[in-house]
Order: sequence, then C-alpha cells, then structure tokens
Amino acid sequence: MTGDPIHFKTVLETALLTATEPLSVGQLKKLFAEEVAATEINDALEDIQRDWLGRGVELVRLSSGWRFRARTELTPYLSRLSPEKPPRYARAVMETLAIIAYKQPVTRGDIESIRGVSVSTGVMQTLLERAWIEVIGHKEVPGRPGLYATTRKFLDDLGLLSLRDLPPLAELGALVVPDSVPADEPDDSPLDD
Amino acid sequence: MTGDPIHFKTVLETALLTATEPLSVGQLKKLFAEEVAATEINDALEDIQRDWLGRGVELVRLSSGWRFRARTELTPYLSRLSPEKPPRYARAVMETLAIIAYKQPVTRGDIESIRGVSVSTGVMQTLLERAWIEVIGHKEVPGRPGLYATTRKFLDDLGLLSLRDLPPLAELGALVVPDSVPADEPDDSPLDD
Amino acid sequence: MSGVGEDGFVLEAPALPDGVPVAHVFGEPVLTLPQDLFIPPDALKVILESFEGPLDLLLYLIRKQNLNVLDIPMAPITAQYMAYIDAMQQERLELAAEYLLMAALLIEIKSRLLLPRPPREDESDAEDPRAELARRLLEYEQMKLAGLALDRLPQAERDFAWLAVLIEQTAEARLPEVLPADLRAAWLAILSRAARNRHHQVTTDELSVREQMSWILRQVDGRDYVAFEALFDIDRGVSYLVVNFIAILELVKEGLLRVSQEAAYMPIYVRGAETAQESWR
Repeated sequence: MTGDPIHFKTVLETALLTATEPLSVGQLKKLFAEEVAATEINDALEDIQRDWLGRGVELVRLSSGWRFRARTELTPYLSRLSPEKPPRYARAVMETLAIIAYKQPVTRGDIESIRGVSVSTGVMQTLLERAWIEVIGHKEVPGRPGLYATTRKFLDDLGLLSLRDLPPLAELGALVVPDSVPADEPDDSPLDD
Repeated sequence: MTGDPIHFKTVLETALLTATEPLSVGQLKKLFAEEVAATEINDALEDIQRDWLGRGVELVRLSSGWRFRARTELTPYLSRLSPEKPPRYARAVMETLAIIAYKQPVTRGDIESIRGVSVSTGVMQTLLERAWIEVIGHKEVPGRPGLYATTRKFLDDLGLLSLRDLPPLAELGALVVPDSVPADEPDDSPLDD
Repeated sequence: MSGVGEDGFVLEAPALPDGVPVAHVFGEPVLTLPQDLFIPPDALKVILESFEGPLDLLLYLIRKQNLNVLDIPMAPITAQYMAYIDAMQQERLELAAEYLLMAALLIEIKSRLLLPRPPREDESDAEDPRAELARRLLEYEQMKLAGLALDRLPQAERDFAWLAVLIEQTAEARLPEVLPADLRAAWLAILSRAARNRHHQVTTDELSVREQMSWILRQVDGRDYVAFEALFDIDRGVSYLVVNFIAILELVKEGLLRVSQEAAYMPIYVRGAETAQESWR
C-alpha cells in the first residue's frame, strides 16, 4: 500500500459504514485497484475500531467479517423512533435453536427426542425464514430427514465470531446412579415427609 | 435539552447512521423522552455535519430530512465491492403491507391500531407507488377514510395466484412472547438457587 | 419468556401486598403462588402452557422438591405427575400424547424398580432403569438453559441496530424484492408488540373471504347499483359461492355495503355504503 494512509482508512471506513452485511478482509481488499496485504487491512480496521471507542457506534468482528453496529445502550433511544423490530421468540423456538446450535447437525427427530415433544413446523419455519438455520444435508436413514445446522447469519446476528463463542453449556453432572437399589427402597425418599 | 451535550449528539448521530430513511427534525425529537427544542437539534446537526467534513460519509439535508450518505468521490472504490445486495423495505413498510394483505379491506386507522404505532404517509406512498395497494372505497365514518386492498400486481410480483396462497398465520402466537416481558426474567430458573 | 411460571413455583412465597402479581405468565398476572399441587383451576391452563412438554414438567417437579435428578425417587414423582395429568383431564385440557407416554414410562420404571431383578449372568451390573430418564432430563435441562442463554445475547435488530449508510446509486434504482414468507415474518413482529398476542391469527378460510370482500368493493365502487346476482358467478362452484356470500355479509356488518330489496321477490340490489350516502345528499 503506497497511497495516503488517511485516504486508505477513509475508504475502508466508508465501505463498512455503507455495507448491508459484514465484509471480510478478502472483500475489503477488492476496494483497492492495487494489491493490499491483509495485515494492512487488519491494522487499519483495528485503528478504525479505536477511533470509534466511546461513541454510539462500534466496529465489530463477526463470523463473516467486520460490520458497524449501534451500541446496545442506544437501543432505548432508537426504538422510540422506530418500534418495529424482530420479535422476542418463545421458549419452543429458542430451545430448538439451542439444540441445533450446540448439537449440529441434527434432524428434526433428534430435536424432538431431546425436547420430548414434537417440534411444530412453525418453529422450524421461523428459524429458517430468519436464515439462522439451514438444511446442510440429509441423513441416510429411511425418509432421508434433513440435517439442520446454524448459519453464519446466526453468528453475525448474535455478535459471535464462531460457534466456540456460544455461551458455555451448563455442566451435565456425572451420571452416578447407585449400583444396586433394594427393591422396596425408592419409596423412602425425602419427599415422603 | 439539559443533558450532557456529547451524549445528545451521540444519540442523534447514531439514529442518523442507522436510519434507512431521511429523518426530519420532528422525528429526531422523538428520540428523547424529554422535550427538546428544534433549534437545539438543528445546532447539533450542524455540529455533526462539521465533524464529518473531509471523511467518506457526509450528513446532508434533503427535503424530507437529514441523512448520512457516502460522498460521490468514494463511489469508484465502493463499486469494486461484490455486486450490491437487493434493497430491502423498512420494517414499517413490510408490517403495513402484511396487514393490508391479510386484513383487507382496511383503513389507515385499522392498520395503526393493529401495529400500535402511527403509519407515516411515506410508507403508504411507497406501497401505492409500487402499485401493490390501492384504495377501493371509503368507509362511511367521519373523515371517510380510504379502504386499502392489495392489487393483482401485488399477487403477480409475489408469485401468488390468490390471497389464499399467502402463508397462513394461525398458530403464530405460540412462537413469540409479548414485548413487555423483560429480557432477564428467565434468569430465575430453578437451577440458579 | 415463559420460564416465568417457575419463578412462582420455586421461590418462597414473597410477602406481597394483595393484588400484586407474583409473576406474569404470557402477560397475564398470576396472583397466587401455587401451593405444591394446589393450583387455582383458572391458573392451571396458563401454568401448563408455560411447560414445554413432559420433560419440562417432570424437571419442574424434581427441581421444585430440590431433588437430585441423578437419584430420582420414583414413587412420589410418579404420584405428582399423575396428579397433574388428572388435573389436566378435569379441566378438559388437550392432553398431549407425550404427557401420557411419560406417565407410562414413569410407571414402568417404578414397577421395574419394585420387581426383583431376574438373575442373569450377562448383565453383571444391570442398569438402573432411572438412568436413561435422568440422562434425558439432564440433556433437556442443559438445552433449555442454553436456549435462555442464547435469548439473553444481544440480538441484531432486536437489541442493536446495524448501520447501512446510503450510497447514491447512479444506475436505475432497484426495487426491493418481497417474498410471501416476509409477510409472515412481519406478522410475527406485530404479534410480539400486540398486548394480546393470540389475536390477529389469519387462516386460509378468512383470507379467501377477505379477498372476496376486496373484489366486491371493487365491483360496486363508483356504481349506483349492482344486481345481487351479478356478484355471483355460478360456474365457480359451491365453495366460491359460500365464500362470496360470507364476504357480502361481512361487508354489510362492517357498514361498507348496503343490500336492498323494494319488496318481496323484487330484484336485490347491492351498493357501496359510500354511493348510498351520496344519493341521499
């Protein structure tokens, strides 16, 4: 990169401010006619990130690239202007999403056996329409059910860089079941008082 | 406006950076819970305009309000980025269209009572210009409001033969929770004690 | 989220002044804390709706008693579970097959625990019949908590806005594309904001009536009178005729259409409420 460094940063910043989705370093390189090293881009991005510290907007690194977003502290103000926003999903939707996120790839049958109830088409449709999940293949069993996985958009929308950044799962606890239970014992539980 | 002037400017700047349409001073006032004078907004806007001088993006005043846009000098760079994504309608437009499609014939008042917020003239204009909705009569109540319905062009453009081909909305209520439920309520799960 | 139902169950009864709800289940205040299995009949439905299925209910019963999932005492749990199912039946609530299946499983496990184990050589360390249930409960609980954790993450558009500053397009502006699914998605957001989120469900039947209502209004718009029969195309089948008739009734009810007949057996005329109004002036 031989040009004026301020101009270089200005181009990157403007591209990110106007982009309607995250831009990867590879895409950002294409902004310039001449060859630019990835490290130069990365340095400039970190520089821009610092420039915006303490303001209403932040530059974040997401799964599919870099994108500007408003800081959550501003949401109360912004929602006074336009109250339209995506809904808060019901538990059935979020539990299904969690199973797909943490256990992917899974079939609908897998989800049903974990939740213990049938999964409504509406739940799957909602997640598919939001483009948070997708069918990435089919399981080679009768009926060839679709295998669901989460998308990059899911990670982007939740501000995650990768699946490793998902909230850690609660400890399952070791499955220690008493080796032998006397036949008439189980009834004497602490509950019976 | 009695608050911190930097914070005041930050809110205005963030609203303008995230808005998909120009924002009038009247709309910008709504950002704040307390009463703000138009002159204060105007002063801050001119201030923000100066802050952005010499950068890739500029704050401009249009007939319908203020908005940020990329400076034309940057276009040669920005156009090198991969093909632009098709534009999307604002959520207010989509919600209004959905109500007209599913609940026609409806008046603007009906739409507002279902959405719970006022419907701007711009939104109706967008849909009328696209020829997706039309006024098919007037309701005999004071003011004789127009009754809106979707057009054949709406069906054609969405690839539908009739309204019956729209996705059914039954059972959708089970997929979302009311907005009023605070986000952190589920924290009190039995496991946490 | 609907986990709210559990706050009431798990916490010690807080000292609240009368009329202060202890929890909100689907936006409805729950004023009294359920005492063990005593549930106010009218609260039962909302409380049951807050469970995501038999595993969730079972988990609640176990957690409420502060029992170790790994060492579930089968008898009392089965008894409590059955009491819930009884209560559901008395309220004539729709009893999902999954709940009955779980009841059968609990009873089976209990009976296996009571029976002496048949001496078998190949099963040196026979598995406790509760182990599989415990595994499922723990796995479900883990995913339930993960779902809550995901919901707490800041979510695009719901909790923060993306930036998309305008680029003036020199080429002709492209019009946004809309898919039918986008309309459904828009409704979800409307429902979430509406105070009563069960309202505004639209079925296919309703849609065909709505479509016909718009069509009829177009027919009568700007015309003095339209013959009643002219609105019915007999060739289009019975279901169309029925829908069309319902649409006319709906329009009359909403005051958008006037139907008149001078005398018995005389022709019936239809006109828009608007046209009717003007002719009086």
